[in-house]
Amino acid sequence: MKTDPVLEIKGLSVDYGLGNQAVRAVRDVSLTLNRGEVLGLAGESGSGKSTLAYGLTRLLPPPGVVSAGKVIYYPPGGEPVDVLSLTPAGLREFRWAETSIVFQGAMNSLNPVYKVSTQLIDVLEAHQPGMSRQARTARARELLKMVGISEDRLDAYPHQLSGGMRQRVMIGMALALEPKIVIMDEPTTALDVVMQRQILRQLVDLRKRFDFSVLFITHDLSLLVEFSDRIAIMYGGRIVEQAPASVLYRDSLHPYSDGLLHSFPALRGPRRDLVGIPGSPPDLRSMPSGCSFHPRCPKAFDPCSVDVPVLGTPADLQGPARKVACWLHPIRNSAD
Amino acid sequence: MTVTTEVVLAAEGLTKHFPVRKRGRELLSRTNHVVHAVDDVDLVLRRGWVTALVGESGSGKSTVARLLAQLYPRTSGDIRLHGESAAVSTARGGRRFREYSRKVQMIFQDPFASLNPVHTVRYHLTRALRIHGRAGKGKQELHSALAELLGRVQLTPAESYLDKYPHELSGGQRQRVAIARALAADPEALLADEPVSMLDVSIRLGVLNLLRNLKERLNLAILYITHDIASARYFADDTLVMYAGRMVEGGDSETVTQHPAHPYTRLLVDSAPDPDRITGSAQGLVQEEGVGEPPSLITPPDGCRFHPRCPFVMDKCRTALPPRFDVGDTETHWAACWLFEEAKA
Amino acid sequence: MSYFLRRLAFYVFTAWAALTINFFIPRLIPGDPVSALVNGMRGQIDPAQIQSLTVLFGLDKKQSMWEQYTSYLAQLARGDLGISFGNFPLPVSEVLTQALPWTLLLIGVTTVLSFLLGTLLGVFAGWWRGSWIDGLLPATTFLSSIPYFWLGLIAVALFTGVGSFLPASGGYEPGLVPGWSGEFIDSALRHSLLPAATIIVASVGGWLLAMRNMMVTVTAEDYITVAHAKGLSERRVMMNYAARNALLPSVSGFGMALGLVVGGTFLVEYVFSYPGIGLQMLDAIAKHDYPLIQGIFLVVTLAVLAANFLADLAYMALDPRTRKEG
Amino acid sequence: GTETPSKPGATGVLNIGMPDGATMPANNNPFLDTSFAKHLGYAWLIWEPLALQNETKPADEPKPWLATKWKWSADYSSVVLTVRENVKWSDGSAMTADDVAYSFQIMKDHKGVNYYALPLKDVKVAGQDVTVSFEGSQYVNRTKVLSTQVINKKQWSAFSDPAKDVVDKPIGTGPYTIKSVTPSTVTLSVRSDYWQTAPKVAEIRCTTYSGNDTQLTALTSGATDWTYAFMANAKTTFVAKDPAHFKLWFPPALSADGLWINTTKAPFDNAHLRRAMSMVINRDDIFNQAMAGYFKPKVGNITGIPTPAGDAFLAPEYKGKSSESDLATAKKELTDNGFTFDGTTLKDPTGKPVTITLTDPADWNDYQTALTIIKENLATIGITAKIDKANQDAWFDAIAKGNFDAALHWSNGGATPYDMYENIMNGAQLQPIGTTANGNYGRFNSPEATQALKDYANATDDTARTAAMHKIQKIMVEQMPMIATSAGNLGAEYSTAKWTGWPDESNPYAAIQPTRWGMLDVVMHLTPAS
Amino acid sequence: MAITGVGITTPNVAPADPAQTATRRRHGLHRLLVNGKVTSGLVMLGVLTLIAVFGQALAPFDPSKRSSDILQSPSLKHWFGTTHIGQDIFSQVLVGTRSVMFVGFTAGLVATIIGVVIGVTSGYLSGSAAEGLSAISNVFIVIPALPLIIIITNVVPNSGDWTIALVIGFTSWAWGARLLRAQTLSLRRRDFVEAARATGESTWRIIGFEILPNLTAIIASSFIGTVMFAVATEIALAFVGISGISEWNWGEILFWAQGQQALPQGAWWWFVPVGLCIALLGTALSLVNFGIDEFVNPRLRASGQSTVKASDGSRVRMKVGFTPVLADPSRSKEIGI
Ligand SMILES: Nc1ncnc2c1ncn2[C@@H]1O[C@H](COP(=O)(O)OP(=O)(O)OP(=O)(O)O)[C@@H](O)[C@H]1O
Ligand SMILES: Nc1ncnc2c1ncn2[C@@H]1O[C@H](COP(=O)(O)OP(=O)(O)OP(=O)(O)O)[C@@H](O)[C@H]1O
Ligand SMILES: [Mg+2]
Ligand SMILES: [Mg+2]
Repeated sequence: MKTDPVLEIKGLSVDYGLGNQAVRAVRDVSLTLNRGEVLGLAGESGSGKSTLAYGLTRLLPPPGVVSAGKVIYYPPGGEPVDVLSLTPAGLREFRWAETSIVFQGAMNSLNPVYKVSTQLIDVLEAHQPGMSRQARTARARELLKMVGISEDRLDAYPHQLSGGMRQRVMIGMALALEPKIVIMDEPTTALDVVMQRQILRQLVDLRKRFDFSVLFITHDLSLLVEFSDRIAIMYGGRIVEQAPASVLYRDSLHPYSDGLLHSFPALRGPRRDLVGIPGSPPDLRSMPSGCSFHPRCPKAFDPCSVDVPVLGTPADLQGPARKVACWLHPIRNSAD
Repeated sequence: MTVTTEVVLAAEGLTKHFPVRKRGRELLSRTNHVVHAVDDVDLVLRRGWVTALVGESGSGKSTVARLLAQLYPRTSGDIRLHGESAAVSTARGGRRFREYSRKVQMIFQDPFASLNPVHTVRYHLTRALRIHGRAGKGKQELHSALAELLGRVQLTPAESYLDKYPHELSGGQRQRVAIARALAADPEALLADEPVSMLDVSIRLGVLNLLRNLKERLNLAILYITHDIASARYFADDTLVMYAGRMVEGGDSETVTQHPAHPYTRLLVDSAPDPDRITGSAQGLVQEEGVGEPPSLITPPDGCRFHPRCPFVMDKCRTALPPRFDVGDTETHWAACWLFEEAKA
Repeated sequence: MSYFLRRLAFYVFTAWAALTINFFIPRLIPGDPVSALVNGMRGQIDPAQIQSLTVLFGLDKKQSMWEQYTSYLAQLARGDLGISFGNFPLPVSEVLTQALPWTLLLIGVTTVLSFLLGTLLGVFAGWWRGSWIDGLLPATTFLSSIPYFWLGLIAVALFTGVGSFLPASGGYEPGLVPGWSGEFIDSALRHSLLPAATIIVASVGGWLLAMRNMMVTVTAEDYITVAHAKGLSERRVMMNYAARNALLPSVSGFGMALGLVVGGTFLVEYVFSYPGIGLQMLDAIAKHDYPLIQGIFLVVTLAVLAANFLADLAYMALDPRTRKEG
Repeated sequence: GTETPSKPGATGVLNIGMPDGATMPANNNPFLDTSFAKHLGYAWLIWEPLALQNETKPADEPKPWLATKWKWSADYSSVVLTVRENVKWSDGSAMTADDVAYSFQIMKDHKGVNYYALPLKDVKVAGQDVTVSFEGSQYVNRTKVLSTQVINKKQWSAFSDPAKDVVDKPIGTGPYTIKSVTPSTVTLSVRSDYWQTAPKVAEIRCTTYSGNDTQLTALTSGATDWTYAFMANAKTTFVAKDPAHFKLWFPPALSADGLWINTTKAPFDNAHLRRAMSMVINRDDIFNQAMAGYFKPKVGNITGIPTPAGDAFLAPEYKGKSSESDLATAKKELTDNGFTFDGTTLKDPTGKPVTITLTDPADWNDYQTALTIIKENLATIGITAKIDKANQDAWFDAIAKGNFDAALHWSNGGATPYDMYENIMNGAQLQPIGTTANGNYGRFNSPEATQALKDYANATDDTARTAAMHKIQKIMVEQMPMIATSAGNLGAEYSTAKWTGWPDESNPYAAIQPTRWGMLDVVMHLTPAS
Repeated sequence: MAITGVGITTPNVAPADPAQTATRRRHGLHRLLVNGKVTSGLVMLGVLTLIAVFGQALAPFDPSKRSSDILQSPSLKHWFGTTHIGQDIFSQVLVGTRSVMFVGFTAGLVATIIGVVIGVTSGYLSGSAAEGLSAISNVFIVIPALPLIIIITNVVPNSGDWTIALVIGFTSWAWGARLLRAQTLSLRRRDFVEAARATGESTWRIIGFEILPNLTAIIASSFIGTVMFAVATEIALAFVGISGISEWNWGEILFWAQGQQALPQGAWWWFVPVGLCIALLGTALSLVNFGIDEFVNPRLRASGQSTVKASDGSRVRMKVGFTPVLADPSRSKEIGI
């Protein structure tokens, strides 16, 4: 499935701290986001999902630094842009207009002292200075309606909205400039399932209308399986597996993905055995040698503790767009 | 299926209204606004039995737990411990409250907030043991009591955890310390408020397993509050469903989750993510039922509180509050919905 | 009881309690106004005068403390503050009317200025943490540790003297008639420069520090990162997002500071002999001028309460979250 | 606006300054010490006294002013005043004997304005003569009576309470009227219809300065021509700035500051100890270091009477006799009278070491400096002194109640040394420890002294009076109830840059202090510097 | 109902290395000490404390002793010059340190204790007792403190350092109490407090052991704030000449300097050293305060290096919103898309 990439991450590494205090939270990650798809990013808590998302948009607060890699954005019909080498001014222009991001804690993403409308209009003012006042207000109204919030909440302050509404305001805001990429970091963790479903449904609708790509981050695998086109699994700062959602769910290759899939109880169907993953997540400061999952891996064998497996399409498999980093599935020599 | 085990804790007509402050314009008006957080809730916890409580966010689940732990004064209703009214006059301190707290312990929803950041695990557990007179005499006995406690929640060896501060523990470990603290009182009933909500799947599994073991070994009565209906199915004997401060459905877990009766429960079960549904391209998300916002708890809808969102709404629903009706498929399954008026008859 | 009624009750209670304390404390000082006056003159006044002064001040009528207290409250209720002993026979209210504008203008304005300046610098220091402006911190800390009066004295010594543009003391050129004449205003302004500079230099550091720390804290909030993600201009993020939120805690501090204008900086007035309330107060204390002490305390108390109230209002206006809570 | 004061004489303005506080409420009431008029002294330029006493020469006869002559009865219990004719009030009307009588009557009727608490009995008018009678002899109060300022009966009788009126439009007989008033300055202009030759100063500006520092600045910058203020190191900070013009003159008055000793406390009830203490106290150091070398003149005479003001009253045997003595004499006085030395420690006759606490308010730094000096002086005769920096009110209370060992304190003053001595040793003022006393704080109990004082006040002839005065001095010298160190002063700092004709040592025609009545005479003498 | 169908394997949590935690904790304390600001603050305080204790012994002269060196500027013999009666100002400063430090710290302690008791109690308890306590602290805030102190020191005869310290302490606790009350109000609803209650802790234990430790930073900074206030107040009192506090303290020196018109006379040495000493003490205290803040509040912790070498070779400051991209050889090689 040779597709049309909109964002290409190549060998991205992100550190917290500098020099010998540095903790590498994202290691040499390469990932491609295609036009119009929902790419799910799952993994254990602390595996570096948020770090990756903030790192590629350069929004990581100190002491985070991007230590290696490239992030290339392909505007429709335009020249590719290296996001990591943009000047602050260029970055400001790029942000939100091309890539918007919905943060993990949407509860705290809104400025508590300004009305929702002000914050929506803010974006328009910054990026479309030519727009008239009325047009901006009209657009803000439209955005709220789009995410299913009645127009009369335009003048509400964030604290007057429920968590779900705030989350939706953020989604609406993310779409204000009709960007090509929307990054969503656990946008629904704090919500109950009904609300979660409502929001996702709206997102799906909107994606159809505006044709943007979504990088969707969560640790809730069942949600991802249901909702996304492709899923990437992260462990210890690396992508360990990448596959279309249904394929991954039915037939995961990496033992870690497998463990994840056998850890959640299913609501429907027959009761399954829940196996879980023994052991605890690795310490970023002293990563195990070789494959960082090997101390917990039930299938670990000799090479695992020695060499780091590279992410690639396994030789023993013909499935399209499947990649895994595991010595159980050595990769084809000419990947992609 | 017959329920024979002894009732440890029972709540009757439990009600909690939180006062809200008036806004500027309403200053002169007489009406006093309250949040109807919990209204007229009946509930029993049995020995060696797990009762799950599910419901949407803000429906009053935690409030029920705190009421049962007597951390909040009740607006009305009664709490019975072994059949005796156990209401303490104030929610603050006192000998009777302490006696009660020995028998009924609570695990708080947020493991990050419920441990004091300035104290070590040892302090938290030692205090819990001391208060309930289980610390034994001398250092040696105390230490073995601590080790035993940590062993129960599988934090071994005890030495490597005792002197840690909460921030040095992972979420799952904290959750287990909180559970250990609750167990230090050797309670008869345990109120576990979303003990796994913040954990990712693999850690979540460990905690649930622990609680199940405890229930079996110690014959605890457990109230398990959760958003995750699937885990209720796997873990609880009974499941109760709350909506906007009221109980709307109850029964054994398998039945409630597989054959939900109340329209809200159906919505809940349908909304739960399900990888076995058609995967990819988000097809399953496109459904139309149950839209709308949760109701305001300050001015809750008349009649059935779910009626504004209910796809099966009838005129009656708008005016009359539905009582519990037996659904009829299993003995214990009931729903507070006019749809089952017939079934009862 | 509604929030506003409770607030009101609080203000009334506080005012009453403070006034009562203000009534009793000065009367506990040993000695009396007459001997204080005679004593203060150290032989320059004829001792035979004690009798005439005692009669004059009405101190020959022996009243119990309680009687004095009730008549004081009754007087207050009529809006009468009594007659000042030290400025006999002027009513206290007149002394206050003369002194108050100076204090309000000089110290009020400089307090506001130093708040604004310190806060603005704090915004920059917090925003560009670690930059040169952040490096000012030790210097401002040093300056704010120096007592006002010391700074004032040094300033007088360094910058004033025969022929200097800056006068050493007073509120205006002696001999000028206070009014709206250009000459008077010019003179008043010139006289206020040095004390104003002293107050600002000594107090700007506190505001700077408070604001900087709040900025640093707020900068770590999610909504700031979101604001950056939105591609807003730096100025807008700094001012409208970070500073606007970081300002909130300073507002109540500012309210208190405004209220403490009189109590806190009277030493500046002392050093510069600035004809304000603070100077009057020192004088009144020395002269056992109870009515004036009480009058000044009344003003201070009301000022603090009013400032508090304003800060409450400002806080409500600035922070929409409090509006719900009331 | 203000004229540049650096043009001497050009405008005919005399600037009087006083370091009395930054502003002052407009108040011209001459009876109130709180008033502008009293603080700045211009009350004397508006309301003139009956006669002008030269306070630097208290023994001289006063100069007739609004009274052309006066006659005391033999027992000094009444006086007949002859009122000057042709004196006009500033409103144009003529001053009458009625006005003079009313000036006394008002004191009788209103205790609050009876400044000196004169025991008035009766006031009568007969033509140009006014007879005022008193309870008892007023010999010692002659000057007080004659310094009574004459007020306008018409104006004052209209006031409901003369003590509480600010007299915003004063009517007086004096050479000046008020031109303008601001919170810190009062400007006076000379009258054209003054009853005698009008002074040469066309305008007088009286300004209050916030404190000594600012007064000093005003003085050295020329903004002030005349003031009365304490300046540390006045020689360098003031005089040296323009030695040709900047002058100061601080003649003594008849009152003494000194170390008051509680004579009830052993061993200080022993006169020899007190005398010995007096012998070692270095009054020059006190004058030079504590009094900045000028402010309060040294009292060198053993009687405690300041000289030269009191020269006329000194007993012949004490003329020129210095208080200080050599150490050996002091020690001898002690060892001759039962005291012993244990090394450097002085022990009283009972064998206890002599220690003393010297108390004065903490913020009076001239006294505190003096105490430091005294402390060291006393150490030379083996007395351990401790300085207690008291709170002013507490101190005042302790002094009045006798709860102190020793303290620097002033004495009363007057036209004769009587006021001073009466204050120090009058048995009539004697109060037990713990009871407030209005004088004799040292509780000096000497019936002999009490009698002598009484004799002096009530004597009807000069011989008896002189005898009593000498006797008092003898008691003072032998018993030393209080150790005088400095004199009260009547001085001023002034500049001759614009005005000349000031009194000084060579021509002491009046006390120079701008707040005393003598200032009226000084203003009359001033002429522009050429 | 059976649960047996669900086979759950308990994750086997690897125990963390206890030695490692210990180092981390030591590291925390260490960080407090290596923090440059704190160290310099503590060193300055240490020196002042030593002077306070040994000043009397160190002083080259008796501070009250007159000499013939009248009003001399600083010299080798008199480091800070002399007064109008030849007293050695350096000795006065040394000897005067004790009173200043004593009053400052005693008053700070008193005010902090009262503030903590009243603030925390009124914050934690509810009902009329708490309302009453908070009303009292509000009244104390409204009353003008410094004038009140002036008046009270007037009332108390023979006020020594103790009296001054107590009076300052008793009149200046209200700010701290108010701060603590606000913080306690937010703490008392925290889950860990509720949890302690649910465990069955008694009220006083909750206040003392659950809430108080969480207020350490505020208590510390309010303590330091009060110390500074007390020092300033004592000096101001002495300066205005309100009360004879002790034989010598810094304010006393300034009082004499002012009374003798030192500055008009050009005797700057009489004023300047003391002013610098006060500023030094204040600076030392606020440096320590800084440290406490940064120690307790991780967000204020300086993260070592604040600038990095960016990919384009320039040095950029680390700040929110613009994550720096490190100069990375592998990256620069590939640059150019
Ligand atoms: N400021 C920091 N300094 C050092 N390490 C950090 C810092 N912030 C995050 N980390 C570490 O980086 C790792 C990745 O964190 P990240 O927030 O990206 O995880 P995540 O996958 O988003 O987890 P979650 O699902 O809990 O959100 C974690 O192990 C975390 O401990
Ligand atoms: N102290 C309080 N004062 C006022 N209202 C409260 C208070 N505590 C809870 N509420 C309100 O009561 C309702 C029920 O809250 P509760 O915490 O019990 O919900 P919940 O079911 O536990 O929700 P969640 O799943 O999000 O934990 C909510 O609307 C909440 O806003
Ligand atoms: Mg994350
Ligand atoms: Mg809850």
